[in-house]
Order: sequence, then structure tokens, then C-alpha cells
Amino acid sequence: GETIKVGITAGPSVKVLEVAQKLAKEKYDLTLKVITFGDYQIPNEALNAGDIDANIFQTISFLEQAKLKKGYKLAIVGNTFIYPMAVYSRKIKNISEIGDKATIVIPNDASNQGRALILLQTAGLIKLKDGVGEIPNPKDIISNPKHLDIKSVDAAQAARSALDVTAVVLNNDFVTNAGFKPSEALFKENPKTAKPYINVIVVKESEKEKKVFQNLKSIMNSDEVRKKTEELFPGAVPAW
Amino acid sequence: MFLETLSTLLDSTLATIYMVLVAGLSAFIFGLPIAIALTVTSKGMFYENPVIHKILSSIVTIGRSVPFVILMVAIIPFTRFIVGTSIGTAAAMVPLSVAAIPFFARIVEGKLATINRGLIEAAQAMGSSPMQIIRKVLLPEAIPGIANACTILFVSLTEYSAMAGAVGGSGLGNMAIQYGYYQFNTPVMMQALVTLVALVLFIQFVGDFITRKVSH
Amino acid sequence: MFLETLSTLLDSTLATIYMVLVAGLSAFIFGLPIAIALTVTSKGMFYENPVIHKILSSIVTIGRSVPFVILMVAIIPFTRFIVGTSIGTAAAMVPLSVAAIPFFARIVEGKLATINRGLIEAAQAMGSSPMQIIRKVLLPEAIPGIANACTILFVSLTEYSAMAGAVGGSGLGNMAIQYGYYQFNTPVMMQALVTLVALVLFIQFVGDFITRKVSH
Amino acid sequence: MIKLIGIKKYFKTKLGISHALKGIDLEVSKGEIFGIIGKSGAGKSTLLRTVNLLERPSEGEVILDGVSLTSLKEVDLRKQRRNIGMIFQHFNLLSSATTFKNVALPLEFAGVDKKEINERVKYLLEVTGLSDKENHYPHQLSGGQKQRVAIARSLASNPKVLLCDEATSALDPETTKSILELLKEINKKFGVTILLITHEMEVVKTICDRVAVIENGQIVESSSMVEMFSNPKANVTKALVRSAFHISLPESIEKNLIQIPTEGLNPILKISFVGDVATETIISDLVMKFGLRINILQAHIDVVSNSPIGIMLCQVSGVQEQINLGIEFLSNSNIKTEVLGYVSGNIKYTA
Amino acid sequence: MIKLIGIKKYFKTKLGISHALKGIDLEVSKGEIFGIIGKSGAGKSTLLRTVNLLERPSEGEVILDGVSLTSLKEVDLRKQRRNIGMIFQHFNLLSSATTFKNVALPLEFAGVDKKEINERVKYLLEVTGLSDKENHYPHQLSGGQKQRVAIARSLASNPKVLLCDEATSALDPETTKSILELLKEINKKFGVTILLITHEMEVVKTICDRVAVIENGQIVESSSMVEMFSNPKANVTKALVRSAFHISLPESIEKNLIQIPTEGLNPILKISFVGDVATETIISDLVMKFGLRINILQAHIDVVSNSPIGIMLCQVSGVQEQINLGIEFLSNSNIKTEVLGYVSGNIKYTA
Ligand SMILES: Nc1ncnc2c1ncn2[C@@H]1O[C@H](COP(=O)(O)OP(=O)(O)OP(=O)(O)O)[C@@H](O)[C@H]1O
Ligand SMILES: Nc1ncnc2c1ncn2[C@@H]1O[C@H](COP(=O)(O)OP(=O)(O)OP(=O)(O)O)[C@@H](O)[C@H]1O
Ligand SMILES: [Mg+2]
Ligand SMILES: [Mg+2]
Repeated sequence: GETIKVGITAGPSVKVLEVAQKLAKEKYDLTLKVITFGDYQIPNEALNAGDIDANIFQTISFLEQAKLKKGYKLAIVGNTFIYPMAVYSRKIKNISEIGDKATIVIPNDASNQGRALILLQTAGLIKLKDGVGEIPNPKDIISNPKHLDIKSVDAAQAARSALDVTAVVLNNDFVTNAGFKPSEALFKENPKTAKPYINVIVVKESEKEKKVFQNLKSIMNSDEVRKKTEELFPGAVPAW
Repeated sequence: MFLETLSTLLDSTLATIYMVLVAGLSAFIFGLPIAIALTVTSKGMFYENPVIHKILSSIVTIGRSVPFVILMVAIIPFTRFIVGTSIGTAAAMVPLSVAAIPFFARIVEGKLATINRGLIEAAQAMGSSPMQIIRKVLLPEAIPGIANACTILFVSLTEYSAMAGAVGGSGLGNMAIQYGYYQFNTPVMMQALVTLVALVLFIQFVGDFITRKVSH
Repeated sequence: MFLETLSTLLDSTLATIYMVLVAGLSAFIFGLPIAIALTVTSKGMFYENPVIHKILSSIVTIGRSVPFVILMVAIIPFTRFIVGTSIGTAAAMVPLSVAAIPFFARIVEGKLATINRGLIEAAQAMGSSPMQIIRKVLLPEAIPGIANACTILFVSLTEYSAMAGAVGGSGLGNMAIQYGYYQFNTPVMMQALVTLVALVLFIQFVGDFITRKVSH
Repeated sequence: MIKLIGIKKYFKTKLGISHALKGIDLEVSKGEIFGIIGKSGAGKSTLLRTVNLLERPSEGEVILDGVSLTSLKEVDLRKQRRNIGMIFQHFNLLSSATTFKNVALPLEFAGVDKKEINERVKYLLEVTGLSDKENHYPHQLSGGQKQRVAIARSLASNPKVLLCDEATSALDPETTKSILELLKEINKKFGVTILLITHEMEVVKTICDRVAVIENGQIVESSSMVEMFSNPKANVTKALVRSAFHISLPESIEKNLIQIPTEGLNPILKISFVGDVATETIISDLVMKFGLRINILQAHIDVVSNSPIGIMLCQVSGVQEQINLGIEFLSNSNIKTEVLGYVSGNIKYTA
Repeated sequence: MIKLIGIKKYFKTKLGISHALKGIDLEVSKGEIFGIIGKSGAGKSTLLRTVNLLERPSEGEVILDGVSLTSLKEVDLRKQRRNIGMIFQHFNLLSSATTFKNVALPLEFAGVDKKEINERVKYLLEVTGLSDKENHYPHQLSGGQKQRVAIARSLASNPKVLLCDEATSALDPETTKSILELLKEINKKFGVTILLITHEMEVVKTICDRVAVIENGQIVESSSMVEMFSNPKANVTKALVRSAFHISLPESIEKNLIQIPTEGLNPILKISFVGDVATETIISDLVMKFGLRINILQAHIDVVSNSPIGIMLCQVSGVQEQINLGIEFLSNSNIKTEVLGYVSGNIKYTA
């Protein structure tokens, strides 16, 4: 049968893709070759250059940025999940307890960093510059009444640093690993307004009509994949 | 554009210098004795001891083989103990130092190995103690080599300090990656890179200058 | 558990060895001439040339200062030209080599600097050409130093090969990071780490052995 | 003072085991200047290095001033070594230290205070003629200057025993003389025992009390200076003495030598002797008693340990009968006389 | 063959400029063995090193076989250097190469084929007595063995000019002799011009045709061997010659010397001479014509460049008047005679 290379980023989603691989083989005699990247830029770069056939790791907003800045000819063939982001803490029980000069850790990859900042703004902790779009960075904070020390760290590191800081903003990739339950979140993203953060299956613009990607989409949107995802990422919301 | 990021650039530069200095200093303070221990326990030297040498050598090698992120995670409790937190520039310095120690030790060991054994013999013939040989013969003779090793160390650390970003530290490398590379912001990236390169060239220049000065 | 990951472990080990060998070899092939060029253009040597020396030295230093991920991205077109793809283990080898070249050059330069100038004079007195001095004096005399530099290079590369993960390559370091750092899977991480450490100790052991053998 | 008992030393090389010392027994008394001579590669340096255990002997014992060094612990050995100065064949100067610093090194090791170090070093540099090179680094010094730094360093800590490996090999005769005088002086003044290796027979003659000849890792002869020069036993010793007195007929004469005594030919005699009255007897008596004319071609008459020692090559002319009587007379006077051959007429070099 | 014109060399150090050579003019003819002597630090090594431009002179010109080396391009200089063998004071052997490899090096540089290299190296090792050390590395060799490797190496490529810096300083007299014979042989056979530095006057006497004395960076004397030994002009030269002939009264006699001639005291004479008939005159005539008895205390009579040269210290006894006549007679015979002093009775060393 056919073989396609699918790029993802390192993390628990590797497990999800294992389920997808099995499914693809069974249903479509399609071989999914999973390439795991330890970086957020290269999967797009590689896809654009044709080194891979599809990638499943980014949100809509991140893709838009990448296309805009790099001129990639990429297109979305389907959605996967929204992995809601939330604020967790080992030190406090309520978001209002965040005190003056408290340290808050957020992920440092561009997409999640911006999303976390927007989440903190929604929680009323900071204010961002108007019109910064969907992936702002800490430089865009214009008001920080509590003098919060917002530190961007590697997503996997954020999960590990909960002990050292007042609060952490976690993607639900790492919630379980950090020893939290989604129910313990102090403040959650509203999945309804989190449209830009829907994770998507991306392929080359020129290939988006190909049958095989429709198949990929239906695999990623299958029950099996959903089950596995929900098991690994409690709180993940299907976005198809 | 440029002015906007100027303060970030300044902060990052300072953070880099700070990290490189502190980690470099720790690597020097701990790495040098290890290098000396490796040297004096090696074959034909006054504290010849194959067992201790092998063990020490293996520890150094292992220290150099563990990927940095893993090392960083593995020593989080230690980092927390030393600097009170596991994130930020200060926290980055701890794994950076820990990684630099065996690296520096290995390079200095190589330098010490080239010292003429006749000099050590001469010192022994004078009835010097091992400590005296180390202080009055090994180290003075190796000074140009050690200066060169320090240059290599500092340049390597400058590059390595980019890793600080993983734990929320700042620095030029991290600035180039976070604000430039990940945010598709080429000008910022170039700013950071140019500064980084300038810094590294400066380190190399000063290091070479010192090495020349201390060579006879 | 163990058996499940055994094939991954095997793949990763092979990938690591593959990368380290190829990158090490390129670093050797390109780094050695650079080290020699740095040496022979330095002060007091037969091709003394401060301008070329400074320029070369700066290039080497800059090469060592650019953070790896940035380097990796910057040279993607080159990588694609060399290996035909920008992803995977093969693609990782290119930036790995590029990063290793200046590193190796710098270390070997340090080794070459310790060679007794009297030997070069002796060769010059015999009417040897610069090439002959390099081939018959500089290199043979530096062999133990170069062997030691190779050990340092290979050990460093083994650690560095963990970076291959960024471009979707595999390897032991990447395996440890994937499973350990990102997936919090300690047993698999330990498997990878232990293998990595064993590999590195083996490299160090062989390297030390060879260094001893070629020393007189 | 120094006693070596059954010292053996093997070196393991890829080409097999090389026996550098094959069982050396040696005793050097307190206050003695003892020379070790021998051909290149005989094992001299190796032997000297076993005395302070820089080279641990494979077998045998080293006793210094009644203390068995070979059975001492490291710490105690170190203390003993403070009393032993050593001059290395290859100098072994710290390249990173100035002349001053190099000489000061043993004093620093011994913990001597700054002021004293300064005085002592200045004095030693003065004595070795290096005062103007105080702040030079070894690579800025000439070969002989380096050697003098090594000598000054070895004397810095007032050692009781001094081991010298070719200590004057790089020095011109004048400097050598002044260094030898210095060694003699410290030997006399402070009773320093000196064990020295040299290939310069001049040095041996000038300062040694006793001498041992080493060949192929073994001591083949050990005797007083006079004995060695007057009556060398081993072949090596003979060769060394001969070369020290470098007596040999010029080629131009040698090739004209006739071995059979013939009328009209004058014999060439080689006359060797030790002890007093010798020269007077030879010259005056031969001339006066036998009416011979003596043309000295080459002569080396020297005073070794207060005893004259000499070799002469001379052409004797006169009545054949008287010549024979003269030779007989010399032999009876305990003067070794050898007829090397005969030549016609008077020898003129420039002929 | 070698012509140095106004060679100056300065070294810049942190302590200021040091003038190692202060304007040297020197000419060495083809096929000559030319010696350079001088005290330690005089500038000998530096001078030698300017000949093949290892040390580029700060000023001056070096002409070799009609070619001005100082104005040659690197490539051409290299070609010229192939014809110049050099033995370094510190040997400069490759530590990574065996004895064989070290000696083979200049041949490899010259692109000689393997078989020929093998033959030539084997021959040279044979000649220098190193055949059994063929596969040893320098650190496994004794000092003298290293020096011999350096000598063999310098001869490997059949140089037209040989520069030797203390080429026998680490060798015992016998080995020295054989090396000097080797040098003399290649000088004779192949007309190799040899410029050699040495502090061993013995070496100078044995092989040099001419000699230059360098002091403090300047040539203070340059003459034939006989001239230098018989009539040294500069003070350094005098001192060197004196030390070469190491003639000095034993202390025990010196301190009993009385300077005023007195009845019953016998004078001690220092007699120096050059050229033929000398010794016959001194001895036979003094004894026969003046009825004196002569007791030679020390003597060195040598043949330098085919000319006898000598110094004798002797005690003369006899009738005072005759003694005076004798001294006068000697002086008239162009023999330098000096009365050092007077002692009573016959000298006995062992008294
Ligand atoms: N690189 C240098 N820097 C400074 N001074 C130097 C340097 N090389 C030599 N000299 C000085 O130049 C002078 C002459 O040195 P040179 O080596 O020519 O002496 P030499 O006559 O060969 O003495 P020796 O017989 O002791 O070998 C010495 O006083 C020495 O200190
Ligand atoms: N480390 C070593 N390995 C192998 N052989 C060695 C070693 N050191 C010395 N030898 C050999 O031992 C012998 C004695 O060496 P040693 O240095 O004692 O000679 P030496 O009498 O001092 O000669 P020289 O007068 O030439 O300095 C030599 O033949 C030498 O080759
Ligand atoms: Mg020796
Ligand atoms: Mg010299």
C-alpha cells in the first residue's frame, strides 16, 4: 500500500499516533511513518520542502503565523483536538490568591506561550498590547499590576517546575505527568473561544485534495484515536 | 525595531555573561582539581593508581555523555538546593556548571599530559611533596595550556548557555531562539546572533591574548 | 517493557554510532586541515600570516558560537544539498558535522601548539617544504594529542547527537529525551541512558587505549 | 655515605627487556668526590638516577648515610631527597620560570623564607656567572647558561650529597674550571659528597678522588685516580685513559715506521710512568749517562691526585748500543718503555 | 664556501633588546674544517644558526657557495638548505620516530627511494655505533646515543656543508674520537666544509684547520690552529689555550714558590714553543751544554696541524750560573721561557 510520512512533535502524542498507525494499516493499508521532531519550526519547514507529507502538531494560529512569515504553501486538511490550557498550582487553591510578585511559569514554544499569555489576560492578571494577534510574547504585556514574574520555559520543564513557583500554565499534554488532574485547574481556557488553538492536520497546499489525506483525517478523527487521546490528555476536546 | 529590543538585548547579554562567568568559574574550580587528580593518578605519576584513575575517568566521561536536558532534569533537586529554584537564569547555571566541569577537566587533563616528565622528576629529586609538585611545577608549566582550555571552555559555555531557555533563563542564545527563531522574527534573531558572535569573538580574543602573555 | 523497547534501543544505538562516526569523520577530515592552517599561520611559524590567522580563527570561533538549533535551520539548504533531505538522522549529521569541525579544529590546534619548535627548525634546516614539515613532523609528533582530541570529539558528538531529535532523527540521546524528558517514562529513559553511557565509556576506553599505544 | 648493593635495572620495551644495570655494588665515602666514567650508553645516568630512587632499581638496595632509601616510605624518602642535590643531563628547567625562580625552587620546596631565598639565589647566580640573566626564561638562554642554572639550582639547598650528570658538558673550559673549583670548594668547606658522571677525563683528573668505570651495566673497575691512570686494568679503562692522554703518532710518522731495528734508524719510544723522580731520571739520565739526544714528539705529564703521571712519545738518537742500554735502564727504573718502531733521521713535521 | 658579512642579531625580550651578535664577518673556505670557540653565551649557537638562516640576521648577509642566502626566496632557500647538514645543541629528535626514522628523515624530505634510504641509514647507524638501537625511540636512548642519532641524521643527505653545534658534547672520549674521525673522513673524501662549535679544545686541536674566537657577539680572533695555540692574542683566546693545555703548578708547590733567586734554590721554568727541533734543543742541549738536570713537572706537547706545540713546567737544577746561561740560550733559540719562581731542593709531590 501507500506510505506517508507524518511529522509530530515529541511528547505523549507519539502514543496516539501509534494507534493511528495501526488503524491506517488495517483500514486503508496505509503505512504511516511517524517522524518525531524535537522542535516546532522544522516540521513545517520539512513539510513545505516535501521531506514529509503531513504534520500534526500545531494550532491554527501557529500555522497562520508560519505561513505569513515564511511564506509556506501549506493547508489544513482537518482538525484534531483542542487541548485546553489551564492554570495549575501546588501553592494556592484559587486564582485570586496569586499575590504580588508571584512567579508564573508558561510554556516557551511560540504558540503555547502566546496562548498562555492570553489565558492570563482572560484571568485578569495581565493586559496585553492591543492587536498583538494570537501568539503574543511576554514583551507584549503592557500592564502587570501584580508585578508577576512570568517565565517561559520548555513545556516539559513547566510540568517539572510546579514546586518552585506560584502557578504554572500547562497544556494538557503534561497535566498528568506533572501530577495534576484537569479538575484541579485554577483557571481554564474556554474551549468555545479557543478556536485558534484547534490542532490541525497540515499538508502541502498542492496536495490537500489527495485522497490519502482524507483517509488520514478520518483516522485521526476515529473513535480509537479519540479514546486514546482522552486517556492521555484528560480534557482534550475533539474539534471535528 | 532595534531600539525596542535593545533592552532585551542588553538583558540577554548580561545574562549570558553572568551565566558564562559563573558556570565557567565553577567549571574551573571543580574541573581543575579533577584534571589534576586524573593526571597524578595516571601511569608513571607519583600517585599512580589505576583504580582511582579509571573510576574518576569514567565519572568524567559519563558526566560528559548525558544529554544536557536530561542532566538538567536529573539534577533538579540539586539545583533547587543550590539556588532555591529550578527555573530561571540562576537555575540554568547549575546544570551548565555541572556539564562544564567534566568537559573542562578533560581538556585540562590533556594539557597536563604534555608537561615534560623530566620536570616532575627534577622536583621529586628536590624532595618536594606531591602538593608542591602540583603547585610549583604542574600548574605553572601548564598555565598557557590552561589559559587555552579556559578559552575553549568559555566559548563552549557561551554556545551552551542557549540551553538556559529551557528552564526559563535568558541569554543571547535563548533570545535568538525564543524571540527570533520561534517567533519568526529574523531581525531580532540576527541582533542576538551578532551580539553573541561579538561576545564570543571577544572571549576568544582575550583568551588568545592571555594565552600569549603567559607563554614563555 | 524491556523487550518492547529493545528494537527502539537497537535502532537508536545504531543511529547514534552512525551519526557519531560520520560526523566525527567529517570533523576530522575538515577540522584537521583547519587546525594545521591555524597553526602554521600563527606567530613564528613558517606561514606566519596574522591576517589569515585572525580570519580563520574568527570563522572557527563563530562556528562554535552559533546555537545548534539555529545552525541547524540556517544550513537546511546545505543539508538538503548534501543528503537530499532536511529530516531524519542523515540530516542531523550535517549540522552535527558542521558544528564539530570548528570544535575539533580548536582542540587539535591546542595540541599542535605544544610541539617543540626545535623539531620544526630541524626540519627546516633539512630543507623540507612546509607540506613535508606538516606531514613528517607536525602530524607524527601530534599523534597522541590528536588521538586524545578524537576521543574528546567522539564523546562530545555522542552527547551532541541527542540534538538529532530536533530534525526527527533518532539516537540514544534523543530516545532518552523523548521518553524521559517529554514522556516521563523513566525506565525507557534509563535504558537509553545506560546504553549511551556504556557507548561513551567504550569510546573513551578505546580512545585512551589508542592514545597510550601511539605515545612514545 | 652512598652505598649501592646489587643494583639491577631492567627496562621493558616493545623490543624486549633491556638490562641497563646488571648488578652494581658501589660505596662512596663521606666527603669524597667520586667519578663515574664509561662509554655512551653504559648505564651511567641510570645508575645515578637510582641513587635518589628517581629510577627505582628492579633489584638491590640503596643506602644513604646509613638509611636504606629503598625501604623508606614516600614521606621519609622525600626528606632524604632534600639532602641530595641533582644536576640532570638534560637540565630539566621549568620553562615557565625565570632563572631566579628556577634556582629558588628547591628553597621554596623546603619552605625557606623569602629574604633568605633572595640572598641565596643571588649568591648562586653570582657564583655561576648568571647575575645578568636573572630574569631570563630558559628559552632565552644559551646551552651553557641553562646548564649553569641547573648547577646553581642543585646547590641551592645546601645538599649533603650532590649527584651530577655531565654537569659541565655544555661549558667552555674556563667556565668548566670555575664550576669545578666551585664544586671542590663546597666539597671541602661543607664536606659535600659528590657523585659525578662525566665523559671529560679532564674533569675526572681535576676533581675526583676515586673513580669507577662502568661498561655495559657493570662496574668493571673502581680505583683511586692514580691507580686508574697509571695502571688501568679493564680494556675500557685503558681506552679511556689513552684518550685522556690522546697520545698518538701523527699519521705522517706512523706510515714511515719501520718495525725492524736497522743501522741508521732511530727508535721511537713510548714511555709511561707514575710517581716522583720519574721525569728527571728519564731525561737527564738518558742524556747524561748514555749520551743520547731526545726529541719529544708528544708528551702529557700531569699531576693527578698529587702524583705526576705521564706518557711521552720521543725519538731517541745516538749510538745504537747506547740506545739499547738506555731502554734497558728505563725498564729497570720501573718506567714502562715500548719501542713503537724506527724512523730514519730526525723527525720534522713540516718536512 | 661560507661568507658572513656584517651579521648582527638582536633579540627583543621584555627586559630590553639583547645583542647576541654585533657585526660578524667570517669566511670559511671550501673543504675547510672551521672551528668556533668562545665562552658560554658568547653567541656561538646564534651565529651558527644564522648560516642556514634558522635565525634570520637582523642585519648582514649570508653567502653560501656564491649564493646570497639572505636574498633568496623561500623555495630556493629550501633547496640550498638540502646541502647543509646541521647538528643541534639540543639534538631536536622527533620523539615519535625511532632512531631509524629520525636518521631517514632528511632523505625522505629529499625524496630518496626506500631501498636507498634503508641502505644509507643502516650504514650511518653502523658508523655511529647505533645499529642495536635502530628501533628505539629517543626517550629510550642515553644522552650520548641521542647525540649520535643527531650526528647520523645530519650526515644522511650527504651535505656539502655541515654545521655542528657541540656535536660531541655528550660523548665519551672514545666515541668522540670515532665521531671526529668520521667527520674528518667525510671532510677529506667528499670535501665537505665543516663549521663547528665546540668548547672542547681537544676537538679543535684534533680536526680544525682554522678557528675563530667569539666573545660577546664579536669575533675577537680568527687564525690558523698553530697560530692560535702558539700566539694567542685576545685575552679570551689566551684563557682558552691555557685551559686547553691546563698547565698550572700544583697548589702545594705554588705556595712554596719564592720569587727572588737565592743560592741553593732551583728555578721553575715555564717553557713554551712551537715548531720543530724545539724539544730536542731544550732537553738535550740544556743537559749536555749546561750540565743541568731537568725535572719536568707538567708537560703538554702536542701536534696541532702537523706542528708540534708545547708547554712545559720544569724544575732545573745545577750550577746557578749555568742555569742563567741555559735560560738565555733558550730565549735566544726563540723559545719562550719564563721563571715562575724558585723552590728549594727537588720537588716531590708525595712529600
Ligand atoms: N631567544 C632569545 N632571547 C633572548 N636572548 C637570547 C635568545 N637566544 C639567545 N639569547 C642570548 O644570546 C646570547 C648568545 O646565545 P648563544 O646561544 O648563541 O650562546 P652560545 O655561545 O651558543 O653559548 P653556549 O656555549 O652556552 O651554548 C646569550 O647571552 C643568550 O642569553
Ligand atoms: N626508558 C628506557 N627504555 C629502554 N632503554 C633505556 C631506557 N633508558 C635507558 N635505556 C638504555 O639503557 C642504557 C643505559 O642508558 P644510560 O642513560 O644510563 O646511559 P649513559 O651511560 O648515561 O650514556 P650517555 O653517556 O650517553 O648519557 C642505554 O643503552 C639506553 O638505551
Ligand atoms: Mg647519560
Ligand atoms: Mg650554544
